[in-house]
Amino acid sequence: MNFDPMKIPWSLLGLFIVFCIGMFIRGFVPKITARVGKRIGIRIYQPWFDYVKNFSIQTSITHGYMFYLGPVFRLTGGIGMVLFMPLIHGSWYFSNFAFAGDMVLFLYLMFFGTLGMALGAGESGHPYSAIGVARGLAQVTVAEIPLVLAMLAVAAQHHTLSISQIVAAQQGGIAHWTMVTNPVATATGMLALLGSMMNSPFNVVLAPQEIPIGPPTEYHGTFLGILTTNRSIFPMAKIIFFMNIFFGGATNWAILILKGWLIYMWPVIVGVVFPRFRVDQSIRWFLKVPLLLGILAVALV
Amino acid sequence: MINPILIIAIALGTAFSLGLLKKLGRELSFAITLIALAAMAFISAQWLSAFLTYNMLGPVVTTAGGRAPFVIVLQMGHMEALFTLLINVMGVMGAFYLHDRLTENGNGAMAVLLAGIMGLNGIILTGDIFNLFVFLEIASIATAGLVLLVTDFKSLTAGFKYMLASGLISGLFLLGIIFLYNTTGTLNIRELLIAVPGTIKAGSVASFLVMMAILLEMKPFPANGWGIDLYSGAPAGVSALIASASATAAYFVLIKLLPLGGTVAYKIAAAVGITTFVASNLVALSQRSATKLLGYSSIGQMGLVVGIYGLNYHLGSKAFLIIFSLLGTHYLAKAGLFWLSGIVQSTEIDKWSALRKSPVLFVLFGIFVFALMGFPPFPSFFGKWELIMGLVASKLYWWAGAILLGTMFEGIYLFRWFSRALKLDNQELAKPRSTIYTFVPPLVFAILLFPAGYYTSTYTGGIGIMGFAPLLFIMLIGFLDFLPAYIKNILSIAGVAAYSWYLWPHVQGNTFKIVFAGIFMGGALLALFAGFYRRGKHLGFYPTTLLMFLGLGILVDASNLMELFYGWELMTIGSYFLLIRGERSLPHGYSYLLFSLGGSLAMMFGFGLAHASAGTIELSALNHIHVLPALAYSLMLVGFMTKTASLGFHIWLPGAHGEAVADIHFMASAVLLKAGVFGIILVLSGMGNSEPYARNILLVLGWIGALTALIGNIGAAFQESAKYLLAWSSIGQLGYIVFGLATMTHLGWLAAYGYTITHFLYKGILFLIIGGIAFRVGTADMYKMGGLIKRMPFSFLAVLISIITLAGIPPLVGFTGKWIFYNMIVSEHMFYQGLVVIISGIVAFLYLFRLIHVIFLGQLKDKNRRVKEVYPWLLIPAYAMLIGVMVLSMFPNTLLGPLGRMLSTAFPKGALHWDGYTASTAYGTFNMPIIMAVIGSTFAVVFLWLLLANRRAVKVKQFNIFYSGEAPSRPELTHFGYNFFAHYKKAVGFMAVPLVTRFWDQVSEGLHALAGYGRAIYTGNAQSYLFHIVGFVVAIYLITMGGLS
Amino acid sequence: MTHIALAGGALLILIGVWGMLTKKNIIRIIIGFSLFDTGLHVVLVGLGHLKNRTAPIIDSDLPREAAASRVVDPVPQAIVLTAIVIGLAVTAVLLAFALKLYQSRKTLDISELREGNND
Amino acid sequence: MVKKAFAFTLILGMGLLFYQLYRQRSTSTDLNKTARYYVENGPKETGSANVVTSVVVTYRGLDTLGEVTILFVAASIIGFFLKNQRNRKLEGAPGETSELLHTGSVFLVPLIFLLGVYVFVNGHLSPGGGFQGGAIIASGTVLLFLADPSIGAGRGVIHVLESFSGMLYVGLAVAGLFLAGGFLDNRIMPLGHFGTLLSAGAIPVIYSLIGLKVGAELSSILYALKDAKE
Repeated sequence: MNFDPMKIPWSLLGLFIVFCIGMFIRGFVPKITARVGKRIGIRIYQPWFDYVKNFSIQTSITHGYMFYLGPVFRLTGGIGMVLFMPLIHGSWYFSNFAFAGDMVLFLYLMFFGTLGMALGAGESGHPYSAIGVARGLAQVTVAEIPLVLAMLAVAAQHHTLSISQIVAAQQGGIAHWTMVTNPVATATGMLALLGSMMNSPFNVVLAPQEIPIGPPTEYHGTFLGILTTNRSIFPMAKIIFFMNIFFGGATNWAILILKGWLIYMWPVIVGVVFPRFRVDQSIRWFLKVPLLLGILAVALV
Repeated sequence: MINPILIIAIALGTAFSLGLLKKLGRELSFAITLIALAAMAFISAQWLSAFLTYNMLGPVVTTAGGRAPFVIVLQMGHMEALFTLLINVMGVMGAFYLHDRLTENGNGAMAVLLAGIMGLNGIILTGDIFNLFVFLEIASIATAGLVLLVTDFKSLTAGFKYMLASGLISGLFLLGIIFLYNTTGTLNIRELLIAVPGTIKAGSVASFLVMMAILLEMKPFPANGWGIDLYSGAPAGVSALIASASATAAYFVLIKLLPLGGTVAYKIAAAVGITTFVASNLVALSQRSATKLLGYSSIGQMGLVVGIYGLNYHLGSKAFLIIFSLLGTHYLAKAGLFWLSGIVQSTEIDKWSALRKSPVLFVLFGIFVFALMGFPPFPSFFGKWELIMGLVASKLYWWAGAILLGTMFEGIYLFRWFSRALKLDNQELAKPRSTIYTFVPPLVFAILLFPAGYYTSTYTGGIGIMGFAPLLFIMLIGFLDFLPAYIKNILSIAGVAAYSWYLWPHVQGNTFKIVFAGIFMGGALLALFAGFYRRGKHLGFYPTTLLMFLGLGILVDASNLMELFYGWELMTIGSYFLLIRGERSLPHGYSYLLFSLGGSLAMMFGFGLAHASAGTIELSALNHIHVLPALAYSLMLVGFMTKTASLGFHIWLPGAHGEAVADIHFMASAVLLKAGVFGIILVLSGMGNSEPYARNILLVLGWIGALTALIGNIGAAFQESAKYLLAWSSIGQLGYIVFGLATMTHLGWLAAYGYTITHFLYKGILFLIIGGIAFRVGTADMYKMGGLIKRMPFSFLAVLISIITLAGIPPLVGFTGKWIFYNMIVSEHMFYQGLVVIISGIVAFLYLFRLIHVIFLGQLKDKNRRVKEVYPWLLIPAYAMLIGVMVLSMFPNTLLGPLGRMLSTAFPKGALHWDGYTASTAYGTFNMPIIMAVIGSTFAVVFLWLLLANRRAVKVKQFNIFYSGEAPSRPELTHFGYNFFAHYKKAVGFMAVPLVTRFWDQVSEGLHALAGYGRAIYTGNAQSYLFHIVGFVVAIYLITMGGLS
Repeated sequence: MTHIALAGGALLILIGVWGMLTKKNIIRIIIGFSLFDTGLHVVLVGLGHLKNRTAPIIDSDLPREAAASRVVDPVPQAIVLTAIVIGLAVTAVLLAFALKLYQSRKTLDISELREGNND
Repeated sequence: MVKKAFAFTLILGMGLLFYQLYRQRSTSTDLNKTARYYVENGPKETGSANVVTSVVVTYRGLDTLGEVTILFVAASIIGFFLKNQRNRKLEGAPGETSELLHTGSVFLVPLIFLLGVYVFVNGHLSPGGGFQGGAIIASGTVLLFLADPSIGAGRGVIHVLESFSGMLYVGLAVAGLFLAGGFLDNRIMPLGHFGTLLSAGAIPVIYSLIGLKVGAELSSILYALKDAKE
């Protein structure tokens, strides 16, 4: 498959839609958690206001060129993930650049932004950013285990690593979804998702209470604007990925939004129910049930 | 031709006349003694040269004008000429060395020496068994006399024990002789040998006694306590004589008389010899006295040649070549070591570090030790090779195994000694005193080892002139060591370039060889270029570096197994000296050498099986071995895996590499480890994966690779030192490669090759830069750095790109490797091993982030505020490799295309399909230029956006951070770097428990305990030694002859 | 004669070895060695003896022609001569050692005449 | 006790070995071919009436040269080994010796020396020879020492004799290479009339040299041991 310049505007459109969905969810979810906690919570459109505010702030400081580049890396990673993800099944317009890569690309591109961000924050010299990164990395090494196993199981099941082809293989009703055809892999994958969505019990990485400052504080204004852009895109990319490989993908935007929202709610719900783990606890947890499930998943293929 | 009997006449005439010459002064007497010995040597030499020039039979010289067998005859043949030459040369050198002692003790002492050497000549020349007994007695009594050149209690007891023991032994000998005469009616050895089958019945006790006596003269285990005490108690120069001249003569007696005992004698000699070799080397393990070690080693070596003689019928025409090469090496090296022990004047091996104060002597020490251990280019290398080939070809596996085991033991203590001498502090030790008399003999013998090696190789074949010629260049560099480093650097680069020019036509057209030749030679050039950053002389660096690269070159160039092994061993020596240069490298360099040695021995056995199977040592012998194939391939793999530092054999690496400086670290990690990969590829190509045993081996190998990757990466995450971190990381990376190869699939091998090359590049960058930083900052501990991005931006950029590559993050080339792995894992259903490999890849993020963050980011320390950027000499090669990384990232097909084509011949199935820049397998696809373009343009757009929106960004000071309203002032307090992954350690620290290290420690302890038990028999009491001798005779008598009466 | 010589020689050898193996005093050990050596010489000569024969010296009683059937084997006799001298030399050197050892440690006990604990 | 038991076991083992050794010996009642050759050809070839002497000095002359060497080596060793003590010789006053011994020695020593000379000069004719003669001479030396422990005279003579006789011996041996059939060939001199003193070629000369040498070596050993006494 060759590169077609017309892909560019369509991909940008898809990206924008994903961004909007992300912005919406980022307003909606805090609202829900607040309500669960018997609080009123923010307005749903609050993220948009914040967004505008961030880009309007006049003062800006930098600690060095890596500090400057950190957010760029971050956002590039997030956007890249969306750009290589087929959003809508069967649609040439919203299949983006999925032909240039597969699940493996997606998996490793995830780290592109993380790494850049970590480095940028690192240059600020703030110890807490380094602590946060250390925690995140430690946790992700084990959270990836079930994810990788689930992916391998699915890829082996469908005889392909290509996300588009996996989606294609699941068409024709819910009975063809991986969720049904390979429930163990799906369960494994969903447990892995918990580890990367920065919700309780796995959010000690950010630890909003204990570490009230850190990257988002050192990064302010425009930098923060770039980062919040990413926070709307990056989780959505992940969610869409899960949707594509486990839940049959989406044939139109409505389904995408619905499924995306449902998947997004899974870690949120778990997060409000369960208390937070320390990093070493979460590592041990991932090495128990999710690991066993994952091994079962590949063993069953 | 000069009558050989004049050897005896000259010696005796001189000895007797010395009494009259007392008045003329001792110096003159000494000169006369030397002249006499030289004349004796000359006679032997001219006979030997005659034998070598004309293929003639040696004369039988009768005495007394009578005819054989009724008069005593002397025989001068090839062997006799050679052996007497050895003895007489040793006589000259030994006397020269003993100058001070001899002149101090007077003409009597010189006469004793002359008589002793005469006796040894007589032993060799005589054709009469009783005459032989007489000469033996002369030699032994003279030996006891020479021991007394220094009369302290030690030499007194040593001499006394020796006299008692040899008295007892020669009594047995005499008893045997007289009964032999009684049954055969002759004393002429030739007649006796003819008479043996006819007259002497099987199980003749007389011949048994003769045989026991000659075996006991070789100091067999355990009846050899007197021998060990003699070696350690005698003055150094005398021990040298005993070890070289006496032992050589005694060995000749064995050659001459063993046939008297019939076939059983050979069996006994083989068993006794090899047992002695293994046991005395084992016992020596717990020994700390240099002279005792030398004693054990001498006894062991002689045991080995005795054993080989016992087995010589199995070794065919090569038997004597093997014997001569081993005996010759022992002769030269052991004499040299004993001589050195006299110069050092301390028996404590740890005190030998004083020898470093005389670098030339130390070099000699090294030459002797490595020659003894059978490293190239010394004769014993060829001898040991032929020995193992021969034994294995004759299916004498247990014998070969025992010999290798004994060699390993010997290596343990010799290398411990050498390493400690090389590294231990010698500040407070006095410089060893050497005079012209004590200096020349070891020098001559060390130099002789080289032509001896070359000469031996002309008989074994296998190694061409290019195995030796470059060594001359390296020696030249060694002689020029007094020059400043940059001059030697230029010369070395020229040398490597010349060698590469020579190598190119040999590898052209062979992708496999091009890849490795490129890594080895390219690595050499880059490393040497980086070497320009050094000031001063950098003593000893260039010869050893070049030696290592020469070894690697020969490895690639090898057309047969022997060349391969030759290159491998050269590389081992060179790399050992490089790795042990670090400040605290002593234990690590030592364990590196031991693992290498063990690996080499295993490999040699494996090659032996290959040779036995194919009947040739061409590289094709590795294909489809059918003699014990599982063992053969496993041993070879184990051998090569000691260099790739795979799990179980990895414990040497972190320390050895972690203590090395920048350019050495680069060579050791980025280049050297690939030699193991080269070997594994060769072995696996030969093995294939069709046989059931092959599949089992591959399964194990795959798990080793995967677990190595995991353990290596987890280990790296917990290091505080950047260099140790990189070292552990190398272990992990090599684990991927081994895993890839073990899959025996197209994709697996593609990935392995890809990793081999890219690891060279990105790791090369990291080693050079991190090493350079450590050099600038003065420590490799990361938490002591921090914030260096401000001072070293170029370094940061290079490190950033290499860690992105290493981590496999798109769009750089490292991703290609990961992608291939995933495809392979899914298509081959290798989920479990694959999972471990993938997880270790993710674990790599831990240490990579730590590496770059703790060094470059965070807070800049006060003392580093003025630190300079890394030397351009290091940056330039690093950036050169960076360009390589970028090119490969953009166009991975330039690399993977040719590799794929090469692999398709071996693995036609599952190849990577290329469509333009799109690579695809049955499962996945990727198009690197598009990925690069998408990510690149996104990055550019976002960056521009940020620039636009953030024009007014102001650069702020270091401490301008939000810190609970406080202004931090001490960077140490806000730099998070120490014990970075504490939580991770808490959770998975059990993976980093050094179980393997503990295992090897316990092996070592066990061996030492065993050695301790063995040593308990050597009480130092002369009477116990007599017990051992009588017991030895009686025991062997009962075992072998008891049932025959 | 021969039997007695051989048996006696063997006995001397065994006694000598016994002495070397069990006596504490080094002088006694050397005596043991001497006995051992002497036993060897006895065996040597005894082995060369032939019944009812005389010494191999040609004189008026023993014409050359008859010698071969009337003399004993001359070879062991020649050999034993050499062996005796060698034994003498060895014993002399051993005694010299004993002397020196005694001088340096003032003891003749062999178990005390060793350096340190031998390492 | 354990040690003795061990030793006893080993002795038993050796006894067994001897038993077997003896059982395997040749019980022929004839001379073997080597001995026969010596007896039949020795007198003719060497001119020595004493066959043993012809074997010792000629046929197996190299053994004898070696054996002289051993004595020489032993003497040299003991010489330089015990040398250190020489200086202390005078410290302890030599004990008084009996007048009888002293007078007797003056009378006996020359006779003993003479006897020794007789024995080695006649070595080729009668039982005896260089070693025996040398030993007798040495016994004379012992007598001298007993009579006068502090005696130091004659050491020089002994050394000269030691070296000189040795050199001559080797010289004669080498002369055999050029003048006769080989090293140590006694026929460098005319064989003379069988059975007389001046017969057997160089044998009497060599045997005399051996006698002198042995006597000198033994005396020198005795000297060294004597001086080593405290």
